[in-house]
Amino acid sequence: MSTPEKSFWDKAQTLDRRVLYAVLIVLTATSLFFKTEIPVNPDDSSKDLYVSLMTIDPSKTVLIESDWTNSTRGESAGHFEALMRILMFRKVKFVVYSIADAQAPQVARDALMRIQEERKGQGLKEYEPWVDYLDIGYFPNAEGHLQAVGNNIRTAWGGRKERDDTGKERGIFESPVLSNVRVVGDAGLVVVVSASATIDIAVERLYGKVPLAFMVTGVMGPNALPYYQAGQIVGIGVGLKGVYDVEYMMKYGVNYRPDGATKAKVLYKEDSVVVAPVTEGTTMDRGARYFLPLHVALTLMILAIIFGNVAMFASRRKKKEAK
Amino acid sequence: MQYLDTGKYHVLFTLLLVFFILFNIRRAKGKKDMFVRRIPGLNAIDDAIGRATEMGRPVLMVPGIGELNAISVQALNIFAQVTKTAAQFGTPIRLCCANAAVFAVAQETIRDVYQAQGQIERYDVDSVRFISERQFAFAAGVSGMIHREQCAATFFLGEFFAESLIFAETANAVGAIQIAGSTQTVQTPFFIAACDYVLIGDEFYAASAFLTREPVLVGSLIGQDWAKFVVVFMIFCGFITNSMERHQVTDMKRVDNDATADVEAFSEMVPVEPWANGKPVLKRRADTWLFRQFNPFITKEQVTVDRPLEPEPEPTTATGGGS
Amino acid sequence: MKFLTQLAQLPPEYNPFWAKEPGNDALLWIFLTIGVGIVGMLLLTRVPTRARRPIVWTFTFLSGAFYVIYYLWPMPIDRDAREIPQGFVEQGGFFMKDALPRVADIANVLTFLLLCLGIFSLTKIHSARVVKKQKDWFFSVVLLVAMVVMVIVGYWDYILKEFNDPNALLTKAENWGTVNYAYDLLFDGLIQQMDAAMFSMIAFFILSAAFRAFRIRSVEATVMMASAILLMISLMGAVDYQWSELIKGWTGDDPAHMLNNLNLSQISGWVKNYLQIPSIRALEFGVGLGALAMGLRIWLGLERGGVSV
Amino acid sequence: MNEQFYWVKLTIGVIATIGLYSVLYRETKFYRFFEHLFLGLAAGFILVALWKETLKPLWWDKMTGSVTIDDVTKVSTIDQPGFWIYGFLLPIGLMGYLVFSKKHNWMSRIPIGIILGFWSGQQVQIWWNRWGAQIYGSMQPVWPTTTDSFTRPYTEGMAPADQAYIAAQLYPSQAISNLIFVITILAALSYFFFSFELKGKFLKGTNTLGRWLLMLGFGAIFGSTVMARFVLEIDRMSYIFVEWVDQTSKMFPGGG
Repeated sequence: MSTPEKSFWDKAQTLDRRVLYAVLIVLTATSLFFKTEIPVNPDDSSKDLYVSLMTIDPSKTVLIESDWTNSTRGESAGHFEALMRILMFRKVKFVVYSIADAQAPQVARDALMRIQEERKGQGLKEYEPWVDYLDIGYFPNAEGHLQAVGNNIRTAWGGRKERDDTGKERGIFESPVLSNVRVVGDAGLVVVVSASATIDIAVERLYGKVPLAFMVTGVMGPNALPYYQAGQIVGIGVGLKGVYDVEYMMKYGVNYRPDGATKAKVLYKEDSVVVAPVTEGTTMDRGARYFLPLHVALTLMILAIIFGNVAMFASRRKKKEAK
Repeated sequence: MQYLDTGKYHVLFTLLLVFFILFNIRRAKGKKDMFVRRIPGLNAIDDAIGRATEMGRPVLMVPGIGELNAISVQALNIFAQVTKTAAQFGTPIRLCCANAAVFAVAQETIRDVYQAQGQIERYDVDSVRFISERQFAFAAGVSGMIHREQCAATFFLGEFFAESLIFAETANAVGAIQIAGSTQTVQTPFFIAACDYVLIGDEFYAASAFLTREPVLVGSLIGQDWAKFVVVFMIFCGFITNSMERHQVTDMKRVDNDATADVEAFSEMVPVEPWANGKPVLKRRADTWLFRQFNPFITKEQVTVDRPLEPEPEPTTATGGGS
Repeated sequence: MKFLTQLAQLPPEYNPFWAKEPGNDALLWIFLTIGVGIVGMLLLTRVPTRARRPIVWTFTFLSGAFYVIYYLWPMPIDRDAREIPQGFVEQGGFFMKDALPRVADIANVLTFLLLCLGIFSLTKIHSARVVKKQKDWFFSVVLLVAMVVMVIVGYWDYILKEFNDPNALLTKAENWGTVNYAYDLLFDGLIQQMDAAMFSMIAFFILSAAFRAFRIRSVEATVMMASAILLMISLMGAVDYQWSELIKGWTGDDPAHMLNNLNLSQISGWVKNYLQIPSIRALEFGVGLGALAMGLRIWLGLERGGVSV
Repeated sequence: MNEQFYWVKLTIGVIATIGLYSVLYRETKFYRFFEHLFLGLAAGFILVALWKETLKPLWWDKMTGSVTIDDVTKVSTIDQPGFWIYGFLLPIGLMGYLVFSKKHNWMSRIPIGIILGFWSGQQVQIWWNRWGAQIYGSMQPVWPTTTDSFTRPYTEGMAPADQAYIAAQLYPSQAISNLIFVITILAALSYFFFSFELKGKFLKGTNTLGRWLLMLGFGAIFGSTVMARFVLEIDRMSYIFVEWVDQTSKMFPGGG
């Protein structure tokens, strides 16, 4: 079999995959350094999430179920950090617990420490353990545990002790964070930051007892959105788009017109609701940093497909001409 | 009661499907040369093994990363056929497992195949391997093996998740012929993009009937087709009756009450309020006859059962443990 | 009969037949059970060859029968733990409902008990390679050493956290000792990162697979490519935004205008709801039926060939 | 967590990531090292998790039960009684290990048969739960109940009674979409008939249409999965080029 000289298009058609890989690495890595603001229309579910976080009664405690680990850091860390920033801005007390994975508390703790340090650098007030928040760790047996929390949070969490601000160990319900929580419904909101099926358990066990909100990975989105559509959860952020949506609203608010502006950047389904932006600390961070690389990667993919097809047709035409 | 509380309909329907399958298995007994539609990927098995033999490279088989269930058993059934051909040609095989129970079954199956072919001296115990129970460690191990052994033909059949594309593209990179199929629908598009032949949906289950033409298997396949006919018929009739019924005027509507602390979920009929614009009230989805068949109407009386109570158990105290 | 009635009377937690007092009482019964089990195992080794198949099948059949009967048997609804069942049918229903979570444990525990089989095979293959100094034996050493180190550090860390730490102080990094750090390094620093690395490699493979496969060769390939590209474009927030601005220009920002249905998120949502869902659902019906048929064949012992039990 | 440790952990993670990524270029000894390290650590971890996360809570704790002893009164209360019957599982599980025995390997099929038996029985139990609602959901109405408007009107700002009226109607555009839904599911189902030959233009045409529609569905799945996968890759890049570089410059100020 004689192989005729390969034309440029022939070669392009069977481009070495490693070239594509190198281009992807270079483009995504460089675009990471440009934190750009890309205008978007936030999803309705993200808007509801943001509005409920920003309108929560600051005297009520928020329970955060942190069920993600480093393997889904790309999406979940962004969610968790945005959540921390909003709650700290609004001075809402919160409790962090995990039921999915024994590693989850440490991962959440690291993320919390990052935000604390960042706030310290910006000259903002840091959140104090025991007084402003509690980090009560991992509870095994997800299903049984949430059922227990739903039935009686005081017995379910009663055994846990933490150091108070003087360094003495005391039961967590003596802390100012939980002292006003007798039943789970006394909490203002339960936010589940999850990369796993614990969202199903949360709806099964806690729905109807306390308002629920989710922040989940893109993969879990299709599982979680039906709960939102059925009105079982107040809001939900899905995947990186969800992170970016929330960060975008943190910057521009919802239905919010700054002085002199005629139109709000983000419109809400109800005209009467006006939610101001987050005015202290960082607003656009991980979501904004990853959003441009994502666009770059998707564009690269679409261009690669187009390029492959053009090459295919061009080489076909060449062969026809040669005949 | 199960067949009272969720309707008799579904038990009857399931039993009908079971009957179809068993009846056809019985009917097929002793018959030969029954028709099974051509399944493209399976005709390629012999070519793939032939090519591996020519090149002197091994054939790789992976039964997915799922647990031991009918899916992995079915994958091993197909692999037994592949191994049969490979044993005749003396082509080396590799079978990588991600689950110890599957590994145990695979070990026996493959040994039996060599024994039945009278080629037991060609059987290498280490050709069936357990790699890792951890998804991505398994992916790393299998990709390494594909590269090192330059497998000429690969079979990925069974339950695959995110790792499907890692295997398929790696095998493509070393120029292997690939035959793949996953019962996880979400992974099928990745196999279609990267592999030469793909078994879509229940072509995977039909494969062993196609390969062996065993009456039991073909009979069961015919039974499955009957069941599919019933589903087609139901959907066909259903969309017609549903369309008609939505035009009927009604003055009562069905309300499904959720379960509360003291009562199970139950349904009731309540009068409907007329529309403000005076147009006739038509039946809604929940009022149609078919909806009622699929979501049985359970009255409050049906779910209220009174049974005598066992006396309160005395607080149990251990006698031995305390001292 | 009286005995059976009693067995069904109460959930196992309250039933003195199933539940024993923790401590010596329970341990005695456990040892007895294991002893009986081992004797049974020894007896099985004496079974004649032709009886083997029926024995294995009996186990399979009985396990499957539990779920099948559970499905067909009338089950109590709205039931309190202390309610007394009325009549045989209810007794059966109560009994099975109580037994379900226990039975569900059995398959799990058995699967995990078999796990060491895999590790055993892995160790065997790699130690043989080291002993025989086969090609790449050095890497087998790496594997074996990594495994042993992980087991030691893992159990040490577990013992420290489980038995020496009543106040759960070790859940916080500031209280850690060397072993806890080592465990964190191996698990969080290596295993988790390598998981993430392999997982993220899919992005590269998606790119190269799409480049190669999405060509306008046949109707099938074109259709697949078109819907994939449409979905990808709709995921790009920036494009979605620009497109909606364009539509706003046409409609004069009127939310009631029909052209609003041409928003990218609307179009991609429509494709998902009215084309993707039904086609995939049809496919899954078939898969479900295949699994049902296969399940029936295994349960009733109709499968032939190497794998059948 | 102290800074040095954090840096060491990051650095090791970065090297391991690069090690595994190197297979994208080609399979080298570098990759082989990390592959085997990964397999070894994973196997070790499974052995730890085997007891810690599965056998102990699922089997041992339930079998032996548990007692809490009050610190003050020294009275012990039974939290959970011991279910002795779980003891049988040990010998049955051990039979699986006879798979390597030449003489008694048949006994390894007993635990396997039990596992498969449970799975098979469940198939009968779950079929309807999984598919029943979906069968009903596919019976979409295709005859519009009103022709006031082609598409569903925009309802924001209307009186609730009018909104409810509009929500209860089936508009022509939805009816057409529903018809497409029904045609799609029927055509796709027709692709999966195996036991008879499709003859005639209509049946063959339906079959081909079914295959095209399936491909369309697959394309949509492909497209929507891409985002999550790319985010993972972007996060890895951020791990190496942002976090590790930041921490390194913190550890070695002035170094670069």
